[in-house]
Amino acid sequence: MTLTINEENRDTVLVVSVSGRLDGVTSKTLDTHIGARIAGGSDRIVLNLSGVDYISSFGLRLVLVAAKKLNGPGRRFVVCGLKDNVRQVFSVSGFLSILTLTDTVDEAASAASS
Amino acid sequence: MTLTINEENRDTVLVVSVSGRLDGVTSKTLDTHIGARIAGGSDRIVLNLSGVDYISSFGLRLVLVAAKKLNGPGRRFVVCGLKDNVRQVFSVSGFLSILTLTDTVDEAASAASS
Amino acid sequence: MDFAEIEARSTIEEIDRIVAFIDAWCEAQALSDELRFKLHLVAEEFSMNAIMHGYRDREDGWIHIRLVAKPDALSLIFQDEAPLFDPLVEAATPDVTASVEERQVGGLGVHLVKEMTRFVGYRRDGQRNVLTADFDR
Amino acid sequence: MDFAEIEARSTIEEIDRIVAFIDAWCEAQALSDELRFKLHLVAEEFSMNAIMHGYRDREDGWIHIRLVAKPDALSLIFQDEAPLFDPLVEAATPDVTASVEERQVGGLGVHLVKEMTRFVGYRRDGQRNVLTADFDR
Ligand SMILES: Nc1ncnc2c1ncn2[C@@H]1O[C@H](COP(=O)(O)OP(=O)(O)O)[C@@H](O)[C@H]1O
Ligand SMILES: Nc1ncnc2c1ncn2[C@@H]1O[C@H](COP(=O)(O)OP(=O)(O)O)[C@@H](O)[C@H]1O
Repeated sequence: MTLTINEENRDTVLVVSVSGRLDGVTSKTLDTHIGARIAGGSDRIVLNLSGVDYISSFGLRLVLVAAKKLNGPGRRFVVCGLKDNVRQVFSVSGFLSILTLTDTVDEAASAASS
Repeated sequence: MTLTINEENRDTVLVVSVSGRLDGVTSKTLDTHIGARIAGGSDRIVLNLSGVDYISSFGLRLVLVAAKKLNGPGRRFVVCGLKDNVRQVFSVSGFLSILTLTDTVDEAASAASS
Repeated sequence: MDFAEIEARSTIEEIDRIVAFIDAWCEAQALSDELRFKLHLVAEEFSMNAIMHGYRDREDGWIHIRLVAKPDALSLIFQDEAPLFDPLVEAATPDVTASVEERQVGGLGVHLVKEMTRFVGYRRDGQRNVLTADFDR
Repeated sequence: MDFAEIEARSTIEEIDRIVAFIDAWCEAQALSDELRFKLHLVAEEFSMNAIMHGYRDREDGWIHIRLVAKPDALSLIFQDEAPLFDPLVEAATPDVTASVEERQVGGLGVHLVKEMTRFVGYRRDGQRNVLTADFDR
């Protein structure tokens, strides 16, 4: 398995792009990574999942944890680039209606900087 | 920055290949990942650093933590593929003499399976 | 009727082998990406629950997965020898409409399994928990 | 004499900006990979110590880094306004010969800085900690 975490600062927004499988182990890894970024002061984060083909309940957990941490004034958490199977998992879990979601990274970055 | 964690099982050995910078944040991320693998039962691990151009004291910390966890009967931790700058950091910290190190992944995997 | 099976121990380390096993079978059966995705998901949720909750800290527990292809359906049969637990009855149903603040973290595994299958059933068979998941082809 | 400077706040988030700042300067000065590596290392160790230990939970602390190129040397001057702390005297010297079992985790940052520089000095300047690191070109 390969997990890649790529980060790019776009003004005040940190774009975290992930590729690979978000399973029980890698989700915990990514959770730690994003948790460290938030603790380190990144309060506007885009999570780009366009490279993620697989997500289980562990992946949903990390997404919800990040959304909770970044819920509040001056904080933003936007998820983008869901592939069909990932979108279905978000959909049946009710995540499509409670999270801010966009198709592209550009849309996500502008939503997160607003 | 980009952190890539690639894993491959070679018989009883898990080869974890890392690319990117091992700084204060990414070292914690990788520490969590390897910690989850060890907790999950992987007790023979090769850490391939051939894709790592930069390591700070935080990277050394994670390497030592993994070496401590995998120190004992039936357990193996082998590090391979150090680039020059990374090797110098290992050298001045005394890590070259206390860790099992090899040049190639193949050598590391066979050292770890013995 | 085509089928394949794998036995594993109750450690997270075994998940990679299970993933490779499912991939190989999906390849051989020429299944769609969607079905492959669902098989991976259900296998992971069942396996991780058995490892983390069923066997808890035991690493020598036994896990068994069988995949069966029928003309119009697929089945995944999961077995373990952990203490009796029927997740379909016991696991709380998550409130999938709650807002981010209100929403509980966790408890989505069994829910996802129910959503991703046509049918999912539990039975206790002697010392074994047996979970069966059926998918439309 | 060529120089460049950057001001940052005492958050880990700022490390990326510092990294980019050093990269740009090394590029402009056409420095070797080895020198670039050392500048990154020393800047990260100083900055992380100021953020984590000096300013502790304060995110609005002030950090300043100046890079200076002389014909035969480079200097990195690091300043913060955290409480007085001389790492060159106060930080314990790690036992780099201890075995894996005996070896303490941590405490290598200041040691690496000493090893990677020709000279490193500390002084208190009013409310400021000033660390100077010199490198051979
Ligand atoms: N095999 C099992 N044995 C014992 N308890 C289980 C088992 N599977 C699930 N559970 C319990 O049911 C709960 C819900 O499971 P699940 O829906 O998979 O969500 P999660 O594991 O993320 O909490 C778990 O938290 C656990 O308490
Ligand atoms: N700026 C600082 N202010 C206060 N204490 C510091 C500072 N820098 C370092 N220290 C102390 O010195 C110790 C050694 O630092 P260092 O060698 O960088 O290793 P590490 O940070 O990994 O423990 C730290 O653990 C900390 O207690």
